[in-house]
Amino acid sequence: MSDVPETEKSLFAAPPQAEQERMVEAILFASTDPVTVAELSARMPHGSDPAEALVLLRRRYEGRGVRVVKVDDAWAIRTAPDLGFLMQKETVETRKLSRAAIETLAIIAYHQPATRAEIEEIRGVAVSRGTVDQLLELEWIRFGRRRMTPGRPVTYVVTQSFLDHFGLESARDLPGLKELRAAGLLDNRPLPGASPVLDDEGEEQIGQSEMFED
Amino acid sequence: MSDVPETEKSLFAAPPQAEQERMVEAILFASTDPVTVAELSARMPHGSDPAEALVLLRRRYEGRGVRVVKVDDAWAIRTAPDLGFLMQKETVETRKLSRAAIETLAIIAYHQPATRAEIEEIRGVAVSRGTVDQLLELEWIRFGRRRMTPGRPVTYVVTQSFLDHFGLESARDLPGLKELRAAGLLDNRPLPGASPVLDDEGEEQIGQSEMFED
Amino acid sequence: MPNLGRCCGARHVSEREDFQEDVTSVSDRLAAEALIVDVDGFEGPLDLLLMLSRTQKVDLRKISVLQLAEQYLGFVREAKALRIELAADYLVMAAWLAFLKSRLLLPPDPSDEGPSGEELAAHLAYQLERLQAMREAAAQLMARDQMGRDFFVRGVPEDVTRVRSIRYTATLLDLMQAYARIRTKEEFRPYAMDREHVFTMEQALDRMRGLIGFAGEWTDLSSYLPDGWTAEPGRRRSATAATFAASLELAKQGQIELRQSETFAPIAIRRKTP
Repeated sequence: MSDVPETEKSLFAAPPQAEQERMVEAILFASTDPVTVAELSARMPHGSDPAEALVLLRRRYEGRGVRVVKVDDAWAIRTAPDLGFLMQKETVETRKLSRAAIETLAIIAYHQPATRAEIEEIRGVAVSRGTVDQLLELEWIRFGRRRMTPGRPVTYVVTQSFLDHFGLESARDLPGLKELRAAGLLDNRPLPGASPVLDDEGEEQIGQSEMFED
Repeated sequence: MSDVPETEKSLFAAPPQAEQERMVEAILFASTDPVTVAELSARMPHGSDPAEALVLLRRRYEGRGVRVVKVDDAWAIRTAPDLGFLMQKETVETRKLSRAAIETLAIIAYHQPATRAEIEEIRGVAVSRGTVDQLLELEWIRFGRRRMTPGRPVTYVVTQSFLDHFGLESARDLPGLKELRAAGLLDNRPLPGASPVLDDEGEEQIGQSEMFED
Repeated sequence: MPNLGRCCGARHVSEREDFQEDVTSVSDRLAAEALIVDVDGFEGPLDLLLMLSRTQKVDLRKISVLQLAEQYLGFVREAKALRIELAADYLVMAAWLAFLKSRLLLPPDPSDEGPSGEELAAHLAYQLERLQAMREAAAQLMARDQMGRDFFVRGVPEDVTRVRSIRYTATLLDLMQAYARIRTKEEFRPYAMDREHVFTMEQALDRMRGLIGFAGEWTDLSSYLPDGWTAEPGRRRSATAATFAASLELAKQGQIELRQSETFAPIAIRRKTP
């Protein structure tokens, strides 16, 4: 087909204007780069007038979701600038809280109001700023009252969001040590060399903070 | 806290229909792969109805240089097939498929889900690993569910890419499907006095044409 | 192989011309010859049968399976005569067709329970028709407008930037486990501390039993505190308590006497002289 002599081709009339517009539309759509008028001419049937077709096409896309735009001396179809926000997809990734964060949260929940020093004492390791920030950002903890002790340290308490997330009515509903043990979460084996008395003491000691007392 | 945005959101009206159409247009233009209605919904503002917008958009592009096409449960914009001659530059030279590969593909498409044994029974020869691999690599077929028959053989089904490549809205639109079914040529007719193997295939008959039934 | 087969095959056929009784006409013979030459080009016996069935130039549904069986058997015979190695499945098919042919030709045996020759023939015709139908379907499929050849996708797809937000979750069980972990750790801790900072009564007793023999005069109890337990208050308290308890024990056993001048005054002990 392509070797049909030039003279013979010219015997055919140029395609109608609407058809030329379709052609330009298809070419601009499928091209990986902006296309010049000369290139359009070369690709379209003999006698076509892509410049004219471009004017019509450009007008046709006015106000649409995509536009016919000029890039240097070439033409392309591009998303309307006001719809750029559609070109992002939000993906939510669910991740488990880190061990440090969940432990810190647990200590605050069980001992609230708790200062950072107290958390560190219980965990036996320093609590990083990031861990606390993360919990604050999750809105699972918030600042409580300052302690009336030297340095007036801030305290942390759990929030309503925390209770909502964990399906608790109040922090008092957190299972106590006895229940944790009954659930098999606390190791019940006496330590080698440790007397059962120690175990009991441990439990009493754990009877801990005011929130569990009533 | 989480229920506030919901009420807040509903205070904003969904974008007007014309605006929604623009949005769908922009998203479809920007994507190479077909986009599902669900994905459109997720990317568009709250309360949008892309299904409605798609109907309008499809009509708008009728007879133009590009078309809005449905592929499976997703939508895409493709150039009009009659303008393919303009696209020599974009034409991708696809690897020639062997006769075995083409026939295997057709058998899977018309009989899906199809097991290797079924393909072999229809073609009368063993299906080579390479043939199936080639189709899998092209992403024209994928693994379907295993058959609940002895040996739990894997089945093959055609993919959305397959439909997209051949311009099919669904596997129901395969050429000549109705006639083949009416002629009983898609039945899995067991050999009279069937051997145990064929017996199994008789059972497998259940899987056949069920996809076309609704 | 095909080229070689063509030249040799042709010669062999002409040499054997006189003995060809099955091949009735010249055209049939030529056809059989061509088939043998192309044996490598066939995709198995079913493909070959389909090819043979076309020579009957009828609707596949009206095909004469008997005639087809004969054509096929003729083909196999020819191949054997030409010493062309046929794959096993071609021979299996030949055996089956020979069986089918006998079924079709002989009057049905009423004692035979198996399928009739007609049923088997109908199934073979069905298989051929189905294969033919699939080939036509494949051809129709490939004749469709294809992506990248007839229609095209967007040349410059826009990347959808993914805005990834991370949602952290934890369950009540996670929380309980975390707390249990910490508490379990704490239960161990006093035990470890005992070793380091607690001076037990047993230790104090052992120590005082050894020292008591030297205590003839009233001596302040605090002087019995072990070295290294007096500086740090915690350790001092523990050692003092243990030593005091041990001294009470020794007094009870009648080994020492205790003396304290007034409340909170230092306590002194001395060996009890019997």
